[in-house]
Amino acid sequence: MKSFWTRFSYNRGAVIGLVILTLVIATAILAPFLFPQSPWKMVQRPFLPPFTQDGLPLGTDALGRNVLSGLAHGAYVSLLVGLVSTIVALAIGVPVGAAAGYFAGRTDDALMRFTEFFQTIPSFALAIVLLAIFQPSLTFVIIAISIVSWPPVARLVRGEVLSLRTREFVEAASLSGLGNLQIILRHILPNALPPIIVLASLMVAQAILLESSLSFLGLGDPNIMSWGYMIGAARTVIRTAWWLSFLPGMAILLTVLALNLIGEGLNDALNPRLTRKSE
Amino acid sequence: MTLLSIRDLSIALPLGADRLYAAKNINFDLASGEILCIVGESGSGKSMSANAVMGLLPQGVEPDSGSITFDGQSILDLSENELLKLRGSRISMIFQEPLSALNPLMRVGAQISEVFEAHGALTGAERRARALKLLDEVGIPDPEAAIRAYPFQLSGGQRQRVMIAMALALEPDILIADEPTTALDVTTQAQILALIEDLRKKRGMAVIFITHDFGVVADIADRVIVMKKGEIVEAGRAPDVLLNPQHPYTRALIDAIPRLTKTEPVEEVERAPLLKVEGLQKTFSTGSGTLFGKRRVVKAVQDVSFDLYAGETIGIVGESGSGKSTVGRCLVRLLHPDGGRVLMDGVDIAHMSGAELHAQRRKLQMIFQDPFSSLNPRARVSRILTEGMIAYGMPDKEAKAKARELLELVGLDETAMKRFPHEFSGGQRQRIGIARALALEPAIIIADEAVSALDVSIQAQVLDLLAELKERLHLSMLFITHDLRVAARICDRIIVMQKGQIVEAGPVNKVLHDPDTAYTSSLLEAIPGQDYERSLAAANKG
Amino acid sequence: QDGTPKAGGTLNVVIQPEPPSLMIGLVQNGPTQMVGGDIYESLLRYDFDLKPEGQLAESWEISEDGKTYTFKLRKGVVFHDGEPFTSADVEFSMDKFLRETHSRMRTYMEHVESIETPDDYTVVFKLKQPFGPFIGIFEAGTAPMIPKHIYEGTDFANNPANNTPIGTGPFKFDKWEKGSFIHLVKNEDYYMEGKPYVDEVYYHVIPDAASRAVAYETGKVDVLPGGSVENFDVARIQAMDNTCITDKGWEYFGPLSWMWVNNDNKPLDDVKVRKAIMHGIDREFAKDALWNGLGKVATGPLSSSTRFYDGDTPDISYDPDQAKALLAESSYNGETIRILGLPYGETWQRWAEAVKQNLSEIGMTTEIVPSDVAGWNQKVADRDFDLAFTYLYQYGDPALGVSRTYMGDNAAPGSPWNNVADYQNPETDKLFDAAALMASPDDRMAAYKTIQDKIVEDVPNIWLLELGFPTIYRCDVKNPVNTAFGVNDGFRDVWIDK
Amino acid sequence: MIRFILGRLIKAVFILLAILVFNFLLIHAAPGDPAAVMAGEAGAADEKFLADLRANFGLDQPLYVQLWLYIKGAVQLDLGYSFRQQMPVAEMIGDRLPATLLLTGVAFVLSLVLGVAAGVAASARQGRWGDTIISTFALLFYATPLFWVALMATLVFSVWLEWLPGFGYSTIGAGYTGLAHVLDVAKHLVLPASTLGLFFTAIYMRMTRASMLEVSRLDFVKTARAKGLSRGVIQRRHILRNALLPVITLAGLQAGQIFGGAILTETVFAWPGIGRLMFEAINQRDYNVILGVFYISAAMVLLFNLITDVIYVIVDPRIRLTT
Ligand SMILES: Nc1ncnc2c1ncn2[C@@H]1O[C@H](COP(=O)(O)OP(=O)(O)OP(=O)(O)O)[C@@H](O)[C@H]1O
Ligand SMILES: Nc1ncnc2c1ncn2[C@@H]1O[C@H](COP(=O)(O)OP(=O)(O)OP(=O)(O)O)[C@@H](O)[C@H]1O
Ligand SMILES: [Mg+2]
Ligand SMILES: [Mg+2]
Ligand code: NI
Repeated sequence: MKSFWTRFSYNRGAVIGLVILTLVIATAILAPFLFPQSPWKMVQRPFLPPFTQDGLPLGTDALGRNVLSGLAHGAYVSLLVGLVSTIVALAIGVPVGAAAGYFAGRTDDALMRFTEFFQTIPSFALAIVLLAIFQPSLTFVIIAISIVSWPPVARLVRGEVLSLRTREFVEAASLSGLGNLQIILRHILPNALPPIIVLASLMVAQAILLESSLSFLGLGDPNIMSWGYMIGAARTVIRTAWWLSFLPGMAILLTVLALNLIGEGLNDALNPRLTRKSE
Repeated sequence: MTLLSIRDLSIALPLGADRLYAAKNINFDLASGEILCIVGESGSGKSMSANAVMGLLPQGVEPDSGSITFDGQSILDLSENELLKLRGSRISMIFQEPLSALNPLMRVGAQISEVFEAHGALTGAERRARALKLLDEVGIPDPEAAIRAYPFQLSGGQRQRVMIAMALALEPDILIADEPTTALDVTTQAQILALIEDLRKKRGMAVIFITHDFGVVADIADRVIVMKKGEIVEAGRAPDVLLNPQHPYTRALIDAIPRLTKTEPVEEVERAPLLKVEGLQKTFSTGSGTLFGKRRVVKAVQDVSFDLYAGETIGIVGESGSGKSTVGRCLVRLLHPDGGRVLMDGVDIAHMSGAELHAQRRKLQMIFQDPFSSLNPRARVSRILTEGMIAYGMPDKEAKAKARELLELVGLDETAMKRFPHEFSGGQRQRIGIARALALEPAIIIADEAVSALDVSIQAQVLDLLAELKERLHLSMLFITHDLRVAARICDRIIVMQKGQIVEAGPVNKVLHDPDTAYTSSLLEAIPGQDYERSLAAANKG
Repeated sequence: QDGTPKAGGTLNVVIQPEPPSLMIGLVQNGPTQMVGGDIYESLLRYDFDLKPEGQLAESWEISEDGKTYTFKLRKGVVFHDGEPFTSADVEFSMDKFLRETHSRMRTYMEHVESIETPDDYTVVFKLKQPFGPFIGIFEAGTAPMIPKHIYEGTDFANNPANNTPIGTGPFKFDKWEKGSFIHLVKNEDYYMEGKPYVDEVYYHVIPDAASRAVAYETGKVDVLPGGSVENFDVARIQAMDNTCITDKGWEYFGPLSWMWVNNDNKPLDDVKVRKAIMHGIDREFAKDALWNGLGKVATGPLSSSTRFYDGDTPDISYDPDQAKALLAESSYNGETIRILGLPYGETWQRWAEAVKQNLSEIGMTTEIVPSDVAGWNQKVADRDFDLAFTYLYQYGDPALGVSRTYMGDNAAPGSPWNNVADYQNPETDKLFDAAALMASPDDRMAAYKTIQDKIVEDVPNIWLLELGFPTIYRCDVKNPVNTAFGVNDGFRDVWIDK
Repeated sequence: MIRFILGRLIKAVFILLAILVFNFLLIHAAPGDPAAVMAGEAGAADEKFLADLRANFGLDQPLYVQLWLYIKGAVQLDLGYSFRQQMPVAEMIGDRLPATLLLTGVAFVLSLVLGVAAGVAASARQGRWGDTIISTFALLFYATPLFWVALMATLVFSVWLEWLPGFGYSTIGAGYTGLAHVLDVAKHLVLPASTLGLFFTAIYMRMTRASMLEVSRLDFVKTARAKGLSRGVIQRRHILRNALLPVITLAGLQAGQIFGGAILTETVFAWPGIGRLMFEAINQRDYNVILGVFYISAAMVLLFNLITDVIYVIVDPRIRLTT
């Protein structure tokens, strides 16, 4: 474990990313304490620009709500949406892709056609339809995003596994008497990890953005403050109060940036070949 | 006339490498028409020195001091563009990794023509004709087909010959060949060596030849350099170095060379066979590789039968592509044989599956040809060794203790447990592979070219180890190799394969000294360095 | 009227959303009426005070007993295909076509006993009993004149001619590039001398509100009908050069917004809870922050532009303290109240949020239930809500557009347009029935006054705002709005001062 | 090869049918129906109005009958009729398809070319400032919400600079023909296509860069250098081609998503394409139109997956086709 951190911290970008993400997570957790008032509370006159009034450093939105408080409370939902839907998408996509790639042949064919099945409906449209069927509560937003984002994972994992399964070390493992599951878990997936990590860090970003696009179309959960909601709500006033969409946009950007940096750092840290460099 | 002159060359390695310099204070000259052989232990800086001459050191590895002068130009001071003009036309190189050195997505013909294109030589049609001729010269059967093939459609030996053809295309002044014949069987090897010899005679081409095969050195070298840990420990005219080595390391190397002549006769004991192979068949149908391509059928193994007795080692030799590996892989059931039976303790394992196979499998283990790719780069040695035992029900702790024992057995200390495969040298990795095969206490081990990538001293260590283990654990072994000297050293009986069939089988002394078939004779004749071996033997006696 | 009208030019108008069809007799949604209003006409039109003016009728007469309506038609009117327009078309439209396809018209026609056409240019409606609002239904959106020669004996809904609408209006249909624009051209044979002035009208389909604003800013369109741009943007655009704005042209519709209250659900069956909500909502704030200060705070079930409006109803203004007090006395026990927002854009979303916040401040727990348009319809029709935003048109007369919302026998589930709140008050029901059939406007006034007082007392719905939908246009476009229907009444009188 | 393609096509038909049924049920699971929506828009409706509409739309029949009728039609390539729009669905899609294909096609090619070029450029400058700049821009484009970019682009290029039209497909009423028309459409295309393309440019760039770096460490690149080939030739002929495979996978995924990807862009830029049609149809529950678009889109995805697989084989002869 120690060497993992040493390796991770060797990548300066990754450390910066981790710091940013930690701040975001801390904000998400501490929001109720930092801003005990509801972020929906209308506290001042609408459209107060940033830095014009004490206590409201980032100004107010179209209804006179505290933007800073919204950002803090929104961090929780945006992170939740991003992380949970990515985890769910990975939980579906990785096994499907791994099974397809490993067993190849008929299994592969069946699983890939199954994946195609989900791929065929334009993902954004599928999300919209799903949200029309089930009310856009946070849970269903997350479910909808997960459902539309697992097929690319499956395809990617399959491709990797397909090429890894013919490697000699996999043959060696099967000679050692390991079962298929063990071979996949211990020998194949760890080696397929780098592209999966990259993809996962991109997916978290995509999920956050998808949530904001859905909010843009009025399909977010209107009871919960999220960055996506803030951007979506602010876009109609972009001409008169640009900062209202700019600020949550920056928050998303920073978080996405942090996640990408961490993803790269993780890759380095998990790559044993880079171990000795730092020591 | 001195063509190339290297003075006090030191090549620095990046921070954190296993040592500071890949090569240190290297000095040598090369005259036109001269063949210089470089030998030495693995990792001693042979390849790096050669790469430096091409100006092709990997990123992070840089020449630190000294000079390389070629034809009056200082190579280290040339710009990339000036270097481009030299590379491929005046100095060319055959790299050590024949299997991955060709662009997998380009047809072989195009890759050869590219050399002409890069230097503006010949026109389109001429380039093709010339490429064809080159392929023919390096002995590729059916060049017309090969020129249109993709690398993956060629056998390892063929690919290596394509590389050689490319390097020779513009008839360079200097050819640098980094272990160019490792993947070739002896007959093809002999053919390539003859070709190089021919070019040297006709064109005055100078050659730097890196190899670990002393037979080859003895056959072709004018001068020899011996390297160890980045330094030249001995240099001189070939006969001097080979027959009268001064440095202890050189002596140790030469002592380690396996001999064709088998000293102790094998005791012939009749026992019940441990493994009985009957009429084994395996056919590959390579599906349509390209658009609308035809289906090609390869009968890799046809009707192969033999018995393996307890405590016995059978060598399988034969030309590249003759089906040796396929036989081995069918036995351990990494491939599913199309026909025939493999009886182990009276049960046929050829068509078993599931739990039954799982139970039988631990008795049959394999050592893989390539120590690099057969170890999971992301698993520590402890896991690689223990997981098999754990899979067969051994408790964690016990498995760990056993793994430590095994490491000791193969000559590694127990700190190895915590390390990743890439932190070991090639020879050490091969030993980890052996330890893994032994972990399950098999009755039979199949070793597929287990030592062909190793330099002679390490090769000798590994062979000794295998011989010792065989004695101690009473193992049977199937030893697949193309190196007849190695076969002679370790095997009790030898099977000679050609085109998927067994052409000859018998006790090692009989097959290697009094073969029945012309094919075996031709293999034996092609073994390089036979004169040298005799001289060595004479010297030893005297 | 400023200056002498000049002929020529192109009028570019925004349309949102894209209409499903231009056949105004079949489809009654806003955009269809807007484009259809240029193509089709009715017998009358109405000024800002809802006083009738002649359109296809030259003159009209109502008998003393209020049961006979006689219309004299204009002569020389032809449809766009050249066929003359006669009383037969009127009879066909009213009696056959619209009775079949137009749900509002169908209820109005129940009051009609017979339609007679003594000659080509006279139409006589005989009513079963006096029906006060009857004179207010002859506008193009409610009673468009449909060419009999095209539709008689066909399947109205699926007649291919629906795609190439033919009316008597000032503009003819030319081309509809779905997703892009609808193009109308001047009707050269129009019966009014010199009209219309402009040569062609383009209706631009631009689905995004911000882009519609850009379209106006960059000069691509000249007229932004009400609701085209977000309210937040109105002030900014209004400030542009050569820009005029009017909130006129909605008098007939009198769009009034409210929240349906599901009177069957606990605790909303308690009038104190409803009153608490009514007093707990800051409508002044909503008007200023969300509606750009346009419109008016509603005082009751009638819009102030609707006939028989009574401004003197019990006070329902914002008073959080009173609201809290009422809530404390009421049967409310902290139940979560579901608010169904109206999926018509940002303003409505924000409004739901503001209401939620208002209510939380008086101590109510609420939850906003989002949905799309179809989901909203379904939920309202199924009565699956506690509070639901909506706004409805009043069609100038309480008997046409208000009574439907409060009549006890009009409360069956299945429609989002009837008495969705399930308000049951036999007293007001009786009064509504009577007032519709009174011939004298004074009698009606008295009846509706009582009704308004009673209903406001019961607070069956939470009235919000009389919506102000400003029409924004370039000042050199003259007369875009000159009737109670605004841009929906066609651009007959529009001219461009260039 | 032919057998492979045929095999996949036959399977595709079955997948399409399954998808059709699934989509049908999915769509009908959403609350509301087209009649209710139309009634809703009218702002008033009675029972008869709704019943008439439903009967006219065929919605009064049991669901399984509707499904059966739809499938029967779809098998004969009849996509049904949009009762709302009074038009055959095939015709509507046919009207809108060219605009979408133009937009997404241009965006696709643009992003692919730009992304790959930027990726190659960045990988060639690995670790230097050129790489940092390109990578940072890619990340910016990636992490910025599409609609924000779209609005900003309109603001800057259309409102402030007045260089480009901010919405629409062509200048309405200008009556351009021939080359003038082409230029006009091209001008309208710039903003939406680049907005849509930016996101994918970023992804392609990252993918290409990573892949190029990976490949450039392989042995055969050293061989190519030893031949005396120039850097450019090596990058192009040897590295790029080997690095292209993951990019192709991704491009195949994008090409298949050609309709769905454009919903937001088409909405913001008033582009009269399929994405908007689909979105509006979903909102209006115009069942046949939704299903029609989904049907075409599904066919498109299957087709592009197949094409991707075939391209794999052309690009990389080592890959073998298995049905
Ligand atoms: N890319 C690299 N980065 C860092 N160190 C390297 C690199 N390549 C080689 N080395 C180190 O340089 C030294 C010399 O390596 P070189 O390849 O020249 O050995 P060699 O004599 O050719 O051995 P072999 O017989 O195994 O091919 C070794 O210690 C090796 O670990
Ligand atoms: N997976 C495969 N698919 C198709 N053909 C194969 C496959 N594996 C081996 N072959 C073919 O089968 C034949 C025998 O191959 P095999 O690997 O057994 O040769 P070998 O004797 O081990 O040669 P070498 O000394 O080069 O390792 C060759 O012609 C080879 O091309
Ligand atoms: Mg080497
Ligand atoms: Mg082999
Ligand atoms: Ni630890």
